[in-house]
Amino acid sequence: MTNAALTPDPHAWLKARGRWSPFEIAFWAATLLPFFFFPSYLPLASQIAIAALFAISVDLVLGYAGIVTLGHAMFFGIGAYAAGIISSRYGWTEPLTGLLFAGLVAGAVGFIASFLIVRVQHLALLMITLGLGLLTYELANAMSWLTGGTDGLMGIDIAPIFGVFNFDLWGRTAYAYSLAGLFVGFLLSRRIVHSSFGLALRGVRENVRRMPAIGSEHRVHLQKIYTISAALAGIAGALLTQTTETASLQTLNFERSADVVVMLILGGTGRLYGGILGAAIFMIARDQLAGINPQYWYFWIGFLLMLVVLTMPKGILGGLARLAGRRDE
Amino acid sequence: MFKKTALAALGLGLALSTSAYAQETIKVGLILPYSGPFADAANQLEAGVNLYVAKHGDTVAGKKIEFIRKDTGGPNPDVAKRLAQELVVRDGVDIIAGFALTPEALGAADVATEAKKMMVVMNAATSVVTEKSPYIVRTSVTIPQVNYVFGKWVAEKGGVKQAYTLVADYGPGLDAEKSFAKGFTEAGGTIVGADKTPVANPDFSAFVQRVADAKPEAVYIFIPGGAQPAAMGKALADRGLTPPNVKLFGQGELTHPEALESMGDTANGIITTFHYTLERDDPMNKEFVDGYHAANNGRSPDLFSIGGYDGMHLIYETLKKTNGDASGDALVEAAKGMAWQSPRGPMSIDPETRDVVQTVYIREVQKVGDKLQNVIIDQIADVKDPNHGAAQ
Amino acid sequence: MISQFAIVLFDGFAFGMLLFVLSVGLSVTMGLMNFINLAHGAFGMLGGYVAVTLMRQMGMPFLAALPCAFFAAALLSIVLERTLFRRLYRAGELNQVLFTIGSVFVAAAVATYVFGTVQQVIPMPSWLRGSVEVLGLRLNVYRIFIIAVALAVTALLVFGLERTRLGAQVRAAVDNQRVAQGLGMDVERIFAVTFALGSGLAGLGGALAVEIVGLDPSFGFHYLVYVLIVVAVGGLGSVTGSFVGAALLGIGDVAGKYFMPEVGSFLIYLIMVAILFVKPLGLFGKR
Amino acid sequence: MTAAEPVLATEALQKSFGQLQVARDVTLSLPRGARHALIGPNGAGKTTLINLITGQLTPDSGRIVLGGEDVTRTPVAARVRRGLARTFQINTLFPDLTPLESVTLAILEREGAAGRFWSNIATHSGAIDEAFDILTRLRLADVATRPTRTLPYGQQRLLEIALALATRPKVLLLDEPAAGVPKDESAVLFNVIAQLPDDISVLFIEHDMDIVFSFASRIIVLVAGGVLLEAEPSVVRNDARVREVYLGQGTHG
Repeated sequence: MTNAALTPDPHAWLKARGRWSPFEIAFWAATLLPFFFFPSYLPLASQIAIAALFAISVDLVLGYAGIVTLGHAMFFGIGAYAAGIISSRYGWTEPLTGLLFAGLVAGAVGFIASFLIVRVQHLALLMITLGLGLLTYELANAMSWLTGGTDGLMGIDIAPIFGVFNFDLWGRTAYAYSLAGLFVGFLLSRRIVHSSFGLALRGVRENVRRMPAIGSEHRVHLQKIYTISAALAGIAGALLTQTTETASLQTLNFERSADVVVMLILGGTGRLYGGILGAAIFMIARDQLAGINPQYWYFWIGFLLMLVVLTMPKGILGGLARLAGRRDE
Repeated sequence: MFKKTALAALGLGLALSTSAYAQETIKVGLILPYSGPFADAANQLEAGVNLYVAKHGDTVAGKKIEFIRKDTGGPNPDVAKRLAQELVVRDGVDIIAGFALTPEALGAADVATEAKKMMVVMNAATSVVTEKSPYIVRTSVTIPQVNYVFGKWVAEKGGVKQAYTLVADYGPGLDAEKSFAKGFTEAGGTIVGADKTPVANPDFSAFVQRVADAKPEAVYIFIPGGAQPAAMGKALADRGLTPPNVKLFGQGELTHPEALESMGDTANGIITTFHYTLERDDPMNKEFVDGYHAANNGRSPDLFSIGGYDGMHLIYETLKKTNGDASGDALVEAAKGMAWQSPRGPMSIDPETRDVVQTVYIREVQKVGDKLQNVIIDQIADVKDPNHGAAQ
Repeated sequence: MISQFAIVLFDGFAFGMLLFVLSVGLSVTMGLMNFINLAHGAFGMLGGYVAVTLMRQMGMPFLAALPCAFFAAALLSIVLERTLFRRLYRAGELNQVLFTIGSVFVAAAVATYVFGTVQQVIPMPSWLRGSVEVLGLRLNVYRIFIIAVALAVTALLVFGLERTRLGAQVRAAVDNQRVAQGLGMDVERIFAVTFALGSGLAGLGGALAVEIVGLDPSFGFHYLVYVLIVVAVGGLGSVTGSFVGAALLGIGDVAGKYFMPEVGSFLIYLIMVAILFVKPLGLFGKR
Repeated sequence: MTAAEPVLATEALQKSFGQLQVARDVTLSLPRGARHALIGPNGAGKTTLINLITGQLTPDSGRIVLGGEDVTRTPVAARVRRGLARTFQINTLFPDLTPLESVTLAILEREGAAGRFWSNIATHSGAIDEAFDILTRLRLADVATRPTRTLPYGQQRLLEIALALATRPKVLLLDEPAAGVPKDESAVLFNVIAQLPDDISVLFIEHDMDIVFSFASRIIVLVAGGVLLEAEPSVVRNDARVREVYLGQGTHG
């Protein structure tokens, strides 16, 4: 009955799914283009890379594990402040260790929050993530002795990377640093997505009721990915603090949480590249539209979002995949 | 013939080598929160800028002034920094200006220093702003500037012994509370209670009730402009906390025209401190206000408008003084000590701190005709920010 | 002390009732169609601008402007529901979030273009200004008015849901859409009507809110969070839930700030997280 | 545990939803290698009983003993890891995963390797081989790499069983494995079930009496939440009460 020609080789098939495609290699090569062709856009490119890393962190929980969150700026901001505070209050200016520290702090808070998060679903989940985000914002505002309150944290000073590369006016170092951060974060996420743990997460997303019936402690999975995601978001926040030498309450606010979800859905969830593409499109569109008309640009952003939903319900990457006739994965 | 060509060539070479001198336009980058919750501040500030340009032409010292506008979306220092970088490296601006909010100014300060560009702060009112870069000049106001002397005035001339303070819980509010309390207590007054309201506060009734419970002789209030003053005024009126039952003091935002209209007669008698008074009787101010009304559908100028207007004045006058040299060092040098008559009254730039020095007006809400307005009852000339001196 | 406490309760309750009128429509429509409409607050903004414009430009009295705000929001919502929103009922919650956030952006830009960024002032009639003395308490007349309107809205909604044919259909559809469809009900039509009613109420709430919280183009975003809290804490599809949720939020907010001003601003979020953790469906949610 | 000891036993299980009693005093035991059928009219509480045994529902009173250990309060997933697997009457699969991925996932969960995020899925070659082996046995090898939602319904029912088998169960509870499958296809499905290893104990719910009588070694008749009769097929076939229940209810098949 089994036809050898039709029967797939399971090992080869699974291996192929984790293999780097030429598109991916071309994509990452293309991220170097701004250095040569758009040198005056490097500060923007740097902030796009940071937003993209943040979007990837949200994709891990939202796209791969099905946890819808409206409060992820909480971890972005905690990372931003952690990196800022060790520099401005404790004089620790070395950037790489600062990044790690911020990731650890955000991850620790994420781990604690995960006990709440994995026990609720749907609207309650949305509102609890939103509530925790707002709570953190108010807390940071109240703790102005530590955070600087609404004026923002002052006196952040970041040493040159490896003691050599100073953050310059053109944003060359900032972009190289943010891009490296994004790439490492992406590699880690890609590894997770193509691991057995990534498969388990997709299982949770696809059918949370079935998971216990195959013997899975799915809440442990969810806590683990939530913690990892929080740490990544924290590192994204720390990158923003270090590349701009600023940290403000705006890193924690609801708008940032909403924006990142918007970027992710815009690009397409559950694809890693969706977050990167969404962040790039959203921020470039905003920059260009705001350049044309600083007062009404958000009309066109709103228009774009509505248009994408009506024409490409699976996000831009989903739409592209469909156009290319590829199997929708 | 030959001589002429050589001269021309020489001139060209000179022009190329010092393009900053010879270029035909001067680019000014405006960094403001054009969108988001502070969009109104950006609009009013820009209207002030536009009015100045409309009145004085877009050419100064033989150079055409060109604006490039950038939106921060709110108090985002990271965005403000990026926009300042882009303005410098991509758009090649000569001057960066705007900055309605302190975090915006703090974010961009490093860029001004590194790029050696003059940075004109047209609003952001925290003392520390001008200390963040030697290229920053401020044309607006600082919160301690108007509130420290006001605290003294309330105790000395207002005859108040005890006051309760109620301020918005953010940088400017805390600054105001601190400087008012300092002036007030130094002049012999006592602060009997202090509360802070959340910045995004839809309902003041709980805080006002706390104030009412304390039955203070006087209340000092600082809240951001916009919707809050009217809401605060009404909450106070509900508790009977209106003059003459209790003396009400505050910074000028509390009694802006829209707020007065919404509060109605209960606002009568509120005393505020400010650097700009819409109704101040002065021909220059009248011309400014009339021009503003005409250009903005009858909307009145406010503190943002005057900050933008005087900011442009500073830019124009310094350019005249440097003969069109837009390098940051030259402009800042020219700005130091510059003094002029503004619609707000006499003002100058402190050569030491590059911060604004001006007259502080004490105003009382009174009924003039059938309209409530702020009437100047006292004024204190040449007030500097008290914090800069203290730091030295 | 007792009287001060009573005043705090009164003020909080009045604020809560304002939130109730703003949010009850969203609760019912979300319960009915699982449609996450983040643009709900934008209908409130529309109502506010309609009321302000009618009163200031055309001198219409406040009491006449309120129903106009209701109908304007209801009318626009019918148009949008028929042309746009209905395409999204089966689109998944993420797309609903994206689309409705997009429409709030558009609404805010249009409002900025038409009305500018300035804070709008509503000229209150003199009989709604000031305060009256009731049982030894000085109560703000306008807040009494808001409570009265909210109670009237509640009474109408409860009566409508319990006693009318449409109400019975709505309740059946909230409980179980599939069964309702099986019984031959036109769920889409029921939803369109409910959606219009809910948006109209938001418009009414927006008009009522101007005097208390002001009105500018960011209204749609600003009150979204409060509206969502009321809906989630109260429970989807429950009028009673929204009423209790809104009252709790209003009173909790004001009382928290009165007794513990240092933590007042995040007390409500803490309470919300706690309630939803214990009761994920909200206080009165059924599913 | 001796051979005679049951692999799975329930003792006086009780469960009510408000006034409605859905399990009354259910005492059962399943010896090693059992092929028991659970029958009863609609609403008799068959699926509820399975939910109680697997832990989706918690009994009001009574005990559940699995392999000699009390698991009455043990969470679902932990019971699965102790060898108690089930299938669902309504497909409860992973629509966007392929059968290969689904079954591999179940195996990795069993091995405790599903939490490893640092190595590629392809490195778990033992699990992949085992998954493919299970799929081959259930005649799903050809479609192993197609998304589950694109499979024909009958193959999805087979995947339900494959997922349960991947947990290496000692006890397998099949909730109407052939529900909705045309009669000729359901025979294929039950042939697969018949070929299950002897050491697995099977309890299945089925409406088709022909299938029940040809596959079950023992039949449990459940009526209104209580056990009416537990006996050999021949006894059940001739029991007057059973006939009455079925004919009286007008239930066919």
